[in-house]
Amino acid sequence: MTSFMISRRSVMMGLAGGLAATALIPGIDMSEALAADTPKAGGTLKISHSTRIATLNVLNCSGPAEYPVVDMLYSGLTRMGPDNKPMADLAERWEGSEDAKTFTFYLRKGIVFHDGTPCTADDVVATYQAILNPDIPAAARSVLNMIEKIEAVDATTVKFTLKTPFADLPISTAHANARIVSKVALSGPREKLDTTANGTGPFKLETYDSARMVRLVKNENYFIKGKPYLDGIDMMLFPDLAAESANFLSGAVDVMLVVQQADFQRIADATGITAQRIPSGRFVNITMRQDQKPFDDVRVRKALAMSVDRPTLVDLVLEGLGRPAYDNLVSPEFPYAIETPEIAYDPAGAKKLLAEAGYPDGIKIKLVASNRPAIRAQVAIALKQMALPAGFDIEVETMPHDTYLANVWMKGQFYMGYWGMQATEDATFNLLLTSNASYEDTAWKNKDFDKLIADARATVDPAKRKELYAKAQQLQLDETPYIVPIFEDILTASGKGAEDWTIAPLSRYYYAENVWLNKA
Amino acid sequence: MRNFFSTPTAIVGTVLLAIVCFAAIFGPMIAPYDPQAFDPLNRLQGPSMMHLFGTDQFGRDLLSRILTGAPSTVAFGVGATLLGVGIGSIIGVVAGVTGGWVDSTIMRILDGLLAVPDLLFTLLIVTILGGGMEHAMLAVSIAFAPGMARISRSAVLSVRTRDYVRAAVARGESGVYIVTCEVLPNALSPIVVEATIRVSFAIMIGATLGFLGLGAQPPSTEWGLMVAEARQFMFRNPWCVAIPGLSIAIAALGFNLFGDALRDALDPKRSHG
Amino acid sequence: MTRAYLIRRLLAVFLVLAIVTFAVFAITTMLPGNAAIMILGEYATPDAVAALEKQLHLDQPWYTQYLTWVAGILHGDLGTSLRLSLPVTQVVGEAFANSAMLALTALVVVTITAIPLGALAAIKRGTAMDLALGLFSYLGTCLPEFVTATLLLVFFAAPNHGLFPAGGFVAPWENLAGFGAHVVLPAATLGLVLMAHIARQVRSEMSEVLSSDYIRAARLKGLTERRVIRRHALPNSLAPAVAVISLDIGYLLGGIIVVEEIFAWPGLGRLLIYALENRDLPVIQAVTLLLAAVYALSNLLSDIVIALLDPRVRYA
Amino acid sequence: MTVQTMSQTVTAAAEKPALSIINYSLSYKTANGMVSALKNIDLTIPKGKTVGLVGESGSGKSSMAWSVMRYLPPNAVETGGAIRLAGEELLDYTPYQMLDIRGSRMSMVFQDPSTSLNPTIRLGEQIAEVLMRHRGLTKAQAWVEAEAALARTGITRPKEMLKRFPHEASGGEKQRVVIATAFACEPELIIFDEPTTALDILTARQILDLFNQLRDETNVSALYISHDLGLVSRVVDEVSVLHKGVIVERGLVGDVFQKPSAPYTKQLIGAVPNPDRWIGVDAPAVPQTLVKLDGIGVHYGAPSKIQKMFWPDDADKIGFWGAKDVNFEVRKGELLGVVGESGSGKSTIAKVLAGLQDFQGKLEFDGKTVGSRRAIDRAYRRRVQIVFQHPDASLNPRQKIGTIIARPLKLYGVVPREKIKARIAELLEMVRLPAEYADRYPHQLSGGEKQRVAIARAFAAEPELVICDEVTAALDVSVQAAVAELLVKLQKDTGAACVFITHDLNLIRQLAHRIAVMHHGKLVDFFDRPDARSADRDPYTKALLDAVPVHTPAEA
Repeated sequence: MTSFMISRRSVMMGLAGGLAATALIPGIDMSEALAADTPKAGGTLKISHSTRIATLNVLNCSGPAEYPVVDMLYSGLTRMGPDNKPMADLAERWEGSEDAKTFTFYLRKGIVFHDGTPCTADDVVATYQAILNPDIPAAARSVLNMIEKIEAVDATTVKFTLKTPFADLPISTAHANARIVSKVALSGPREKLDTTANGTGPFKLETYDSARMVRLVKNENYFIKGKPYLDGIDMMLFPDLAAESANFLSGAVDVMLVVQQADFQRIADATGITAQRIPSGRFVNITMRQDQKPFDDVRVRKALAMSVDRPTLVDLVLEGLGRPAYDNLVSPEFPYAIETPEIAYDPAGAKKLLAEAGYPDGIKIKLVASNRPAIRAQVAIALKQMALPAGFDIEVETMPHDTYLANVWMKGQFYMGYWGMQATEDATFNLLLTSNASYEDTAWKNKDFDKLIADARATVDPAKRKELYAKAQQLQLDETPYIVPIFEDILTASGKGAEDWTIAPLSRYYYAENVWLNKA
Repeated sequence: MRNFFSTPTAIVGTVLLAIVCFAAIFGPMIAPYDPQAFDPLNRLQGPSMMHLFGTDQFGRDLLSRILTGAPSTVAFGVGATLLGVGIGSIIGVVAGVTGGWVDSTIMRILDGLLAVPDLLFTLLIVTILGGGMEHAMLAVSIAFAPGMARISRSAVLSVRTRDYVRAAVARGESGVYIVTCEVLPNALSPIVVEATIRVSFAIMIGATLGFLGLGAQPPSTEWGLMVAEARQFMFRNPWCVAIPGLSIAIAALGFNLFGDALRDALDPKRSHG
Repeated sequence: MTRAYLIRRLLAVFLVLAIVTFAVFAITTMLPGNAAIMILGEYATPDAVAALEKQLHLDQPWYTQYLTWVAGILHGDLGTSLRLSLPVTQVVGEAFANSAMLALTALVVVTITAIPLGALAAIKRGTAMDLALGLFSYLGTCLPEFVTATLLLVFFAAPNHGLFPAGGFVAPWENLAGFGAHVVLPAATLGLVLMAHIARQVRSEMSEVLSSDYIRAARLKGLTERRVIRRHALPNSLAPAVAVISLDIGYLLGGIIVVEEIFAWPGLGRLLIYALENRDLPVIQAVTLLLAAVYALSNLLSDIVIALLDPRVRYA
Repeated sequence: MTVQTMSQTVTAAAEKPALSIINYSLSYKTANGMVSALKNIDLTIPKGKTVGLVGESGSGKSSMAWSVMRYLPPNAVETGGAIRLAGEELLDYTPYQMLDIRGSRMSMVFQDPSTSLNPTIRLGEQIAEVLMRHRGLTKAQAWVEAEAALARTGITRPKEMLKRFPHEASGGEKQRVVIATAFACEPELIIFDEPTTALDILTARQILDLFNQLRDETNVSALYISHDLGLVSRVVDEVSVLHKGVIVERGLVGDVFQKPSAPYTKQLIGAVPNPDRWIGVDAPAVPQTLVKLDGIGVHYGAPSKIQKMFWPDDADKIGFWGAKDVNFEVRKGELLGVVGESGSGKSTIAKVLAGLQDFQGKLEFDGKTVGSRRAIDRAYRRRVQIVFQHPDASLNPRQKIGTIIARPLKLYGVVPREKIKARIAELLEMVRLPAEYADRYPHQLSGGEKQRVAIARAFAAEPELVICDEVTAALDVSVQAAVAELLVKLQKDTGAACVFITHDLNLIRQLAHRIAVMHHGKLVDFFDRPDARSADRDPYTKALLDAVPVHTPAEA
């Protein structure tokens, strides 16, 4: 194991001090930590990414490389900051009622879309109505479906009325797919949203070539004066990871949007490169269907939980670039996260537990993993090895992603899940664990848990919510509906002269307006 | 099939083939380590006394993985080819023997299928079937069938006009006898030769599918997959891509050389080296 | 080589393509999963998927889809990419142009090197150089592209001290030097296999010609070796070489799939893989059809060239 | 002139002979050691004379040609002797020097003009290049010269011919081009390597005449290599007989023919078919018709239904007639000869009779009428058997001789199963092959032996009609005779009728009772053997008869 301690330490040393800080105290704006001197304007930033930008449709885009682009092109009412708190975006301020059932957002004055037409409350209303319209594919609907009605009080004031109390609305409005589209665009043929963009973001669309490059140029009328610093951004596609890293290291590219764990060390050590680990709540989870044997028995789930050597897993599959998780979907970044007790790797204990559960000679079972991203299969394979002494005879079946989606996902008994960090505890639990969660795939269905989440949702007082969420998390830890072995850091890197580049722990927010090129 | 071992082609081919087959049969037994066992302390090592071929990203012993991967790789190549040859030559022989509109229809359709590049064809089918080793094998064999049909057909046709077949016809032999006793035995050798050479292609296509994530899947030790998995570590330890890559080449080379030697031995007129 | 012959051949090509269209369509409609799920991914909400399916007309029966598709082709309209929501003609068109640049570069380089090499090997039969070529050609034919490509990357595109970019594409009209730098490795990968194969074929053809009666006759006329080779032997071994090359184009079209994927070359091959992963049926169909068409036509072309090279065929 | 006097001319060396080979020996390195090809050859060609070199395949006559041309394969080893061209020792010349001698001072005419001309180069250039190479002419001059050279070979429109490609010229024309090329630089010596073997009878005759004519015009010295003593006798002054690499006899043609001294020569001459020496069976006393061909026609590449449908008028233009209304009958027990040049349709008739070819018209066999190929039943097929030209192609290489011969026995149930083995032995014995051959594979047998097996297979069915399609064409002279005699013997024993198809008029006149002559798919003549020379023969028949050399050696 030692070799990993070393490698990990050297990573720390290899990085700017500020980064080490972020690794410990989350929530500090990277730009301050890393700023070398006062920003210069001008220059074009080249960003490499390995997945296609297949669509620019802000309402339902989902690609890892599509999020940064829509973040640059569009603005929402609110936006999540590096500290995981909602910050002002189009709305300079907002206020919610005591019962958390009505919210009012006040837009900045004189915002204009890229085509120069003003962006008013009507556009906001139109956008939210589109999101809520079941005939329109919209990814943000699940976090906004509590909205009952939305109206434009005046040109710059929007009022939301909710069916149920929901204190986190300003966070939901920051959802990456809830950014404001012009009323005109929405009334027109919606396909146009896929290939064109008329937003209010810091950058305008110049060319869209999904096969090679998406070129953005500075939005002179951006509502924050003096920003963005850059004249333009080129999003360059490198489907082959080796090719991407090689081009980045050669300096042909300024920013490598996503760095693979395998490459991180090498890239971090390269001169002039700033490699960043941003601790995040992104996690791998092992789905165990609980309406059938063997996982209907909590002891079996706990036994499996005890058969995972989490720190080693972090070293093996994340090259140490992550943190062991202990089956709590809520990572330490969340405001209401509880102190999660560690679960020691204890095959012997697990074996005993299995025996108690009525499996004295172990369990033979098939674990399915999609081949995308590779981490799913890697964790599965590692798990197979680690759980062997505990009496779990796991056969790993990796399958192409499409086959997985068609045949296993949401249906299978035992498979690998992989989720990005959600904006709130509420979003996280409503994504997976509550009985009516969007991707309820364990059949855990715990009424008490549902109630706790519902109550927390309606509660405004932070203290009360903290308590409720603590209970919910504890309940989750007792029951182990999922095994969550690791949290994966977000890894990105910027080359010489590319300053203030960072990504929010939530990902999906990139603050490209702050980035500047420090080139002579 | 006189003095088969006269050419270097034959000797080298046979030797390589012997090595590959040996690995395919005894590989798993003689593998020094469990091919799946992790060794977190020795990841991405170069060759050493402890790990002759070095280790991969999980510290798994490459030699052991290559050896345990051999059976599936060879089985894939041979299996896919046999299946393809089977399907293909049946179609081809039927077409060649019956002739007439049956023949021309079959040939038209084959032309159509042959116009689609092998790999592309295989990709399509394997995506339909949904990845995995068995499906990949089936896909390859289907992709092979048209080509084999062509070859076996022309083999049959070339034999059909020989005098000894004419003599049989003149004797009033039954069609079955003519096909089974006069035509097939003599049409066989080109088919066999082609099959042997195609095994090497099958192996390569199989590896390619594994590489593209459509063939074998982790934690399988299929060689193409090994290259794919190790690619992102290739700059840290070139061995973990080079070793499986070269293994594929050697296996393919073995069958290819052997096939060519076979052809030369069976058909001395053909002059090439 | 009459006009009638040409027309007959062209008709044959179209027949083939007709068969291909049906086969391709049949195959593609059999593909599991559907574009809607693939587009929205596993993080999409079910109602979003439903909505998208409606928007993409995935709910219609296959024959309606086929007929509309064929009708589209005849009007030169290949539909709209489900995933990229761009006209397929545009997407495929650009990709085709890029692939063509790569494939042609490889093909041209290979042709001008492989033919002389093969001929030389045949003339210097049994010498070390002949042996070397034989070895090389076997190795070339037995290294799958992805292995060759990976090894080339390790050796020539290693970070910091790499000679060539590890991937990507620069349009020649934007920056010719850049294009050159980017095309080297992928073209080399494709070239290695082709060169191996073509050189080998030329060699065997050439040595067959060299052992023919009329070459013997030419020598016994006291002609200089130079003339015997250049005027008598080469032309006769060229026609078969062309045939081989045209057949290898089929291989080449398969090869670009892998090579483009590895070297991030925005061509048909990568487009195809992307389309397959995303169940983008219109694109899959278009690409397959296009590749088949190119193959069929290149064969036709080669037949014509052969006819021009060989009088026996020309007047047949 | 006798052997002694010839050697005197060599020693006298009053004028240097065009070519003198002295005590020359040659062997080849092979997998199983050195194999001697030529042993102590002495051969002299005086200026302006033509010497024939006669031998069967494998006698080493071609090796002789290559030695003289200094064009030997790498595994050839010259073990002493001398080869002198006009006194100059060729063995001393470097390959480079030979380049200037080949084509200019000595040239060669090959057996098969269709393979010895480059298919992709116009005939004109192929002649001209020699002139440009050796006489330093410009392209223009060379082409003019070429035309003249071609004209000398009697080609009617040489200018056109020069512009053609080989495949656009007939065999005879091509051979003329080759000859023109050989004579182009007025060489001192020309080697003719079986120049007529690949040609049709009439064409061969013309080429021979041409050769004689050119020889008289140019007074060139020539070495004429052939397997056909009869043919050689018409062109050469002296002849040497080569057997297993040794010259067994030499002398003036007449002498060698009249009183051959060497036993091999005797045998060779005995084997040469002599039309006047009847060896066939006696004609059946009462002629009974066995088979009757009634308006038999075969239309190759006949138009398909669709073609008939759309272009009915030019349906007849499509394809060509392999045979058109052929009528004749075969009598029981007789031997009917069918003669014709290649493409005359004689083999087509064979295929029709053997039920291998769809035909129009009627076939009457032993009273029963057969309207089409499909109508031919197994009974007919048993009673009519065929033997093909190429023995190595007509035996299935993957079956043992025993199996091959047993097949008809089993198929037709000729003899009860348990007797088959014995019967095979008998049959082999009938064709003068040892019984143990039953366990051998075809490739272990010589050409003649294979043909015997094929014949045994045919007679195993105990047929009433045996069709022999050029059965002797692929065999050496001596073997040829033996096979012919075997056939006759079998006919005697079994009383089967035989349709003997051949291009060799001499041979057929030794065997056949009646002879049918075919030309361009038509039956042009049909006569009893004795009337071969009678005046009312068809002109084509006459031409054929005149074309074949007839020589009357003393009965050896």
